[in-house]
Amino acid sequence: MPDTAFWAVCLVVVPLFFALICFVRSDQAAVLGLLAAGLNALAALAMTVFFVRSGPLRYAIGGWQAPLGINFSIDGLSVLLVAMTAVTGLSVSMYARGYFSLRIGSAGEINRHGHQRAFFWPVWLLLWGALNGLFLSADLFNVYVTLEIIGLSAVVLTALSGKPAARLAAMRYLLVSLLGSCSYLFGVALLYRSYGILDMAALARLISPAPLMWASLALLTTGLLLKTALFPLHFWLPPAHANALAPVSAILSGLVVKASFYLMLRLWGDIFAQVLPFAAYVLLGVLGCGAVLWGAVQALLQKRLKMLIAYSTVAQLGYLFIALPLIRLDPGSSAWEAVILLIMSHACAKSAMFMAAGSIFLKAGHDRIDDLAGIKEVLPISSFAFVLAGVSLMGFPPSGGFVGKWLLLGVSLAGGEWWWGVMLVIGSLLAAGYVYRVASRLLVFKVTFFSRRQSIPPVMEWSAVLLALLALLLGLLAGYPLGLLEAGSPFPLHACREVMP
Amino acid sequence: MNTLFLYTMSGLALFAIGLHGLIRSSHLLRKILAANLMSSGVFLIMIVGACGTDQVMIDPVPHAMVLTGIVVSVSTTAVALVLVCLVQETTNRALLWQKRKRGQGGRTDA
Amino acid sequence: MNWGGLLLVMILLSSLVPGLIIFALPEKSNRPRTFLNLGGAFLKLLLILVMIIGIYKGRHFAVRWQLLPGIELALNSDPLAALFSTLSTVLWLLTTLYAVGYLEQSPNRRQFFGYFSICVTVTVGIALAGNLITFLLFYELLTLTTYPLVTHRGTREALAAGRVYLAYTLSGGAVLLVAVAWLQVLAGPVDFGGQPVLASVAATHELQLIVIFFMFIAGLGVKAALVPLHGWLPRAMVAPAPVSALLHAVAVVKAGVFGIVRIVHDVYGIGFAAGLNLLLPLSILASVSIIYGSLCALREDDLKKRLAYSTISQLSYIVLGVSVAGPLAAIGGLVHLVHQGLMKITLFFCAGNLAETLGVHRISEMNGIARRMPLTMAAFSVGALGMIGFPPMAGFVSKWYLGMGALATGKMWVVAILAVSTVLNAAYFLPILIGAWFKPQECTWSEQVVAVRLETRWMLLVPPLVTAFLVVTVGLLANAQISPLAWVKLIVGREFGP
Amino acid sequence: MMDVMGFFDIVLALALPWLGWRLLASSDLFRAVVLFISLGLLMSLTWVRLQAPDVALAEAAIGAGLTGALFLSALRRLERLSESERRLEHAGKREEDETIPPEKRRRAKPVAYVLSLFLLVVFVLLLGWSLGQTPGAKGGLGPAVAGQMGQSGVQSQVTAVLLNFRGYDTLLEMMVLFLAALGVWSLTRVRQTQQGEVPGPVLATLVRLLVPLMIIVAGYLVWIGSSRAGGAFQGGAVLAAAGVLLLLANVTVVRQVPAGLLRWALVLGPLLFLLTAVACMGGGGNLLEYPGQSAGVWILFIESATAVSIGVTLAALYAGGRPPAPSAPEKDNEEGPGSGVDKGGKA
Amino acid sequence: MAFLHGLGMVCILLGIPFFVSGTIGLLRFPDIYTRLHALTKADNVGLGFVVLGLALQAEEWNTVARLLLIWLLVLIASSASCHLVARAALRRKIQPWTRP
Repeated sequence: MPDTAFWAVCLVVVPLFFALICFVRSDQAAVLGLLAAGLNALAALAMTVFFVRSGPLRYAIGGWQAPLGINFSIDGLSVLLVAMTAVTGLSVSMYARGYFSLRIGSAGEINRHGHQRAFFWPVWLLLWGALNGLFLSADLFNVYVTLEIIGLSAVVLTALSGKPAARLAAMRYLLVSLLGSCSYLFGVALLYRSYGILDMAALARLISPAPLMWASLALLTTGLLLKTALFPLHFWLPPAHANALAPVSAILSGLVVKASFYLMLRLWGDIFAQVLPFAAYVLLGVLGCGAVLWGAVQALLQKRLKMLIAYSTVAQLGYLFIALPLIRLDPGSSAWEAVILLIMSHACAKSAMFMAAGSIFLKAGHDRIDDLAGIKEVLPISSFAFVLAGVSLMGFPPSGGFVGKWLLLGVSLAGGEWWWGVMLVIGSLLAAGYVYRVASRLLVFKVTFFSRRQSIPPVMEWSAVLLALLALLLGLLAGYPLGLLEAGSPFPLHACREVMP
Repeated sequence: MNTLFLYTMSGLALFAIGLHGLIRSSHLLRKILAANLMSSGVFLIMIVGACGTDQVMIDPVPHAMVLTGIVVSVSTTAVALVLVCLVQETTNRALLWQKRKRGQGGRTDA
Repeated sequence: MNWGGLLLVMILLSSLVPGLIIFALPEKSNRPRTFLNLGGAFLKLLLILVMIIGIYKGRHFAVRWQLLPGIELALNSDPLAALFSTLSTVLWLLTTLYAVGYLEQSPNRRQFFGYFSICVTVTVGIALAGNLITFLLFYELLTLTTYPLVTHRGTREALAAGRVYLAYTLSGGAVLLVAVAWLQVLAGPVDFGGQPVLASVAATHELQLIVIFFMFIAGLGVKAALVPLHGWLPRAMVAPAPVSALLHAVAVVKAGVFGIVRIVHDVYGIGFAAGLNLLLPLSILASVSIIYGSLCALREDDLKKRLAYSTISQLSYIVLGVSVAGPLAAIGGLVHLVHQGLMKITLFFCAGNLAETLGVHRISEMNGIARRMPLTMAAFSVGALGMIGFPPMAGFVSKWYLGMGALATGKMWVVAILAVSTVLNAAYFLPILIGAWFKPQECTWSEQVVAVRLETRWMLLVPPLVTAFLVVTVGLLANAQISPLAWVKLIVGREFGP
Repeated sequence: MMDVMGFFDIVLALALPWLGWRLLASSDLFRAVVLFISLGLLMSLTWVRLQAPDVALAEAAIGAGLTGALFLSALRRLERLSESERRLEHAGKREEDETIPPEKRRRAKPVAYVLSLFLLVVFVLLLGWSLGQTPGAKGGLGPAVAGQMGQSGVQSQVTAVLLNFRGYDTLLEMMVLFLAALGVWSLTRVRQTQQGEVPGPVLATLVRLLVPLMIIVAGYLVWIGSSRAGGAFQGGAVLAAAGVLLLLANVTVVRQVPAGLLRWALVLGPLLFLLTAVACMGGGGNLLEYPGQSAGVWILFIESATAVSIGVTLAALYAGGRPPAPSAPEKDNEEGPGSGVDKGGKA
Repeated sequence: MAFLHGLGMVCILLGIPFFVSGTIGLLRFPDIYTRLHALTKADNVGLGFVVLGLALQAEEWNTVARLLLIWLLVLIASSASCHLVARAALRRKIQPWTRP
């Protein structure tokens, strides 16, 4: 009886099952991990195919209907994000397999990287299962537990690299995630206390302005903003993403940060949309602008490549928050599609960039930007992947980033609030600044001698290039994924065609 | 001023004290203690919300949520404590933002 | 699949595919790389000829690809597109030949030729763009692909020039992006082929359209090197000669001017633009850049920098021609687009020859050089005289039509500008010629190329001679059936109606 | 009678925040941990007063007991580290943990301190007022749960919610526990403690006496869970307490537990829970939809498996690292010099 | 039945002074050993009385059995922990208090 629901359940059960098996049979962890990644990608593909045919669906776990039991609500948004996680996850897994096999091969490192590989796979699969669970679940408390798994596994993965800096960053990340989860739980508690239900859809119908509702919304939002590292609360993200192992940074920047933003979209775009005043969205938009400026300026100043990319994540997240007031400005408009496109293309591009940076780090032995001159001679494919991912981050045509920014620009100009659009354009100019700062070092400069002789396995370079190419193709093929979005989206998108003439 | 409202207020007070402690205290161990305090406060508010006014009709769902919450907080605390020991051992700095005593700057990007 | 659409896509692919293959080939495989380049160029020339014949017969080729309901990529072959794509293809063929000769032993040619062919694809893409958003897409890609060419040498000044180039072109691109998005919000997706659509929406958004127009001019002006935004062009001369020849004489700068022509002719329409009296400030801006360009050229001693400043002033002829609302001036402007391309590329080829064979960069060193390299200097003289506007050369034809157009619309000051600029052209070109031909050799040159029979490698000599010959023939056979002038009359005829 | 209980509630409700404040304000860390344990016990008393026996049991066993034990062992490790640190520095006075003089700490960010305090107070007052306003939501999902109790296969409402109505939450929560064990094992390895530390006669007899009793009590708690207060977590917590006792007494049998068996014990609970959840789908039902009337049997089976796993996991968390490698004591690889492939930039 | 209830209440009330004396001993005594001595002795006896009182008031027999089990466990636990604390104190070489 395989239908959308069956595959949705597979998407949650398969990673968790393989995580357990990987822990027990830790010597074949890599093989099992890749097998799980493949199965997961297949399940995501199958779910998308069935979803296109049968449309949105609510699946009651344990057979108990919405208010009592926990439901999966499978709609366009969740299917797209699950597909994004599957694609990015598959390529990061292939990269990780090459990354750990390379480092185990080098003498003297046997036990440290054997240990890292043995524990990377189970934790990463748990994270993946929780991500899929979060995108599919429609129950606020269930989402709390998945957020907790994501946060804790992200911390463990960050601390896996064993360097003192990574451990300190992991400590800070754990404290922030503790604070975030606690305030989120407090928000859920207050909502339950005043409305007595936990299901998102039912809640959306019951929401009415009340002092307790405002307090719970404030708590939920603070918790999620802490986890999404929006501008004033972003201090923990750069050290954590920069000091982690390369595949881990790709996962953190590409996927983990998106999970809590997805929840922000659900809360602000769907459940609390009718109740929230427009000023609240403007506040988030302004914070987004702050993030774009601060992230880009910091990225321009960074000495280390991975710190630069981490600060670029802070900036790119700013774009997503700038889109929130645009969604509110014109609910039916294509701003909703643009945000999803930006999320997907940023996930692919940022993971590809971190993977390329990881290969460069391994080859050069360091990642000081000024001394990476001419590495294209030694690592042509990874440098090309880095530049290709940079193109999508900068929002150059024909990348997904460009189409997303183009749509947001259109909505902001149509709605008369042109400053959001101008902010986007300034942001992409700054992004061009820091990407070209690195690209000019990578591609153009004279060759300097690089000490590492070991050759980078091709799987590592090609997975980065393929992901970067996907980020570009997202622009050209934007029609297909976004077509999915209309099924069961909170706003009647087909109505939006007329709005955007 | 029935007792339920009093318990809610003490839960809220616990949350506030925990939050203040988490932000202000400088020793990592103390921060984790504060985090536990915060979650206890939240659990208290949840359970008080559960028992209805007529003492008979008890809503079990918050109880289940609190049970899950307790187990989750014990697991995060365990990982946090191990991390504290590691941070103290490697960078000899139990205080997160304080420079190391012996001159060598506690650079975060070692 | 309509065959016309396939033709257009084939035209684009004919240089994109060789470019990608070149990236894949190893560095040392020179012979297959040259074969790929020249083969691609000939194929593209053939396809362009097929297209021209088609257009001549009145057929219309078009292809559309829908990205999103609001965004559609479209290519279509209207006469203006054919004009610019023919020019770029012909000159790309010659410049490839020249580049193969010029970069004989230099390092990483794979990267150079890869980006070179992708860059031409993008230029032809700009020419064939069917609507505003496709034009924007290719316009921004141009920045991306030309950056590695400008900074090809990897030296410190190359990087500094690259940074300046990026700063200008990226901010220009950003302004253009906002303008296009704003226009799309007001008037929906704008197609080039059909009737200018803005007249219908003008009543309500008068002021906004004016602001959008000047944002367009600012965005496109960067690449068209209008005066305040021209800073990057002289610095970009640090690039190797083929790059300055093709890109900074033909592809990149013409893309900007071509954009302005599109905006004035197809998006706003001449009548509507004149109605909003937008054309006067544009013509003033063009005149200022003509004069300023020529004055700066006077002061420059470095040959390539002088040619760069002369390009800045020559480009503004085209903008001037377009902004003078008469049909004759439009013919003058458009035909100058082709003629200036031919003449300027000849000059750059010769400058490259001098630099490559004798290491001569400064004009002061060029006294008596004609004895040593007579053919190159002959080509250079033809180009220079054409620039000044001597009768038999192409330059004369376009200046003649510009003058007549100005007279027809009674704009006397435009005629004065043309006269003054002709004098200034003479002022900065003639001393070079006189010095080269009649003055004795003063300083010794370092013989870098040991040439047996000819004065330098044949690959460096043939392209300038061919282009010089083209300059003369285009001038002489201006009224012939197949000359660029006739083609421009066809375009302007359709533009201004019977 | 009621006012005595009312008076007791008031004392309890005031004691909690006061203890919390004393805990954070105390200068000595050891005193803070002890206060934390007593706060945990008071909390379990509060749960009893609020008719939440399940939560009271869990709080006493896990919240106060195990978390307290974790803090104490972490404190001991920190003391040992700072002691070795001190020996290196041969600092004279026993180093208070708050070495930086208080006024330096306070001066650090006075403005931010006042601002954060002010924000906090405002937020708390606002929240307190709003909490006071809205009455409880008429029993929330309580009536819905009571209505469905018939098909839930168990009598105790909390166990029904935990393992049937919202069984998916508990499955994920088991994953959280498993993840914590994974995290602790991935971060450190248990120190090779001195083998010969004799536990002393009293502790040895205590352990021999109490551990079997604890295992029986754990079994009883898991069994009674279906009808009255109890269940997998509480049973697992008691098992964990037995495990902690064994670790404390450094009983040799704990050292010889083969690593493979330990890993399987950790994985047993979540794996069986997951497999039963999927098995339910086999019979045409949804995930975790127990077929027919056999819900009670399935729940008991899952509860016993998870109880064992929870016990082993919590004990492993207390041990604070993956088991020492039985073979030659290889170097502690965290600090292995290694060729520094992934050392940070040599900035 | 009321008589048993009354007797139970009396026993519980008898237990309270023991707890109070144990606490006073904890606060007043000079060093760790004397405090341990006071605490374990007094509290155990106090708890004995409280358990006895509750047992008298209990309705069925198994609650009585459970109460006795609780009392037995607390006895074992407090004496063992008192021993361990004292041993740890000795190991840290804390000298017992001698009259000055």
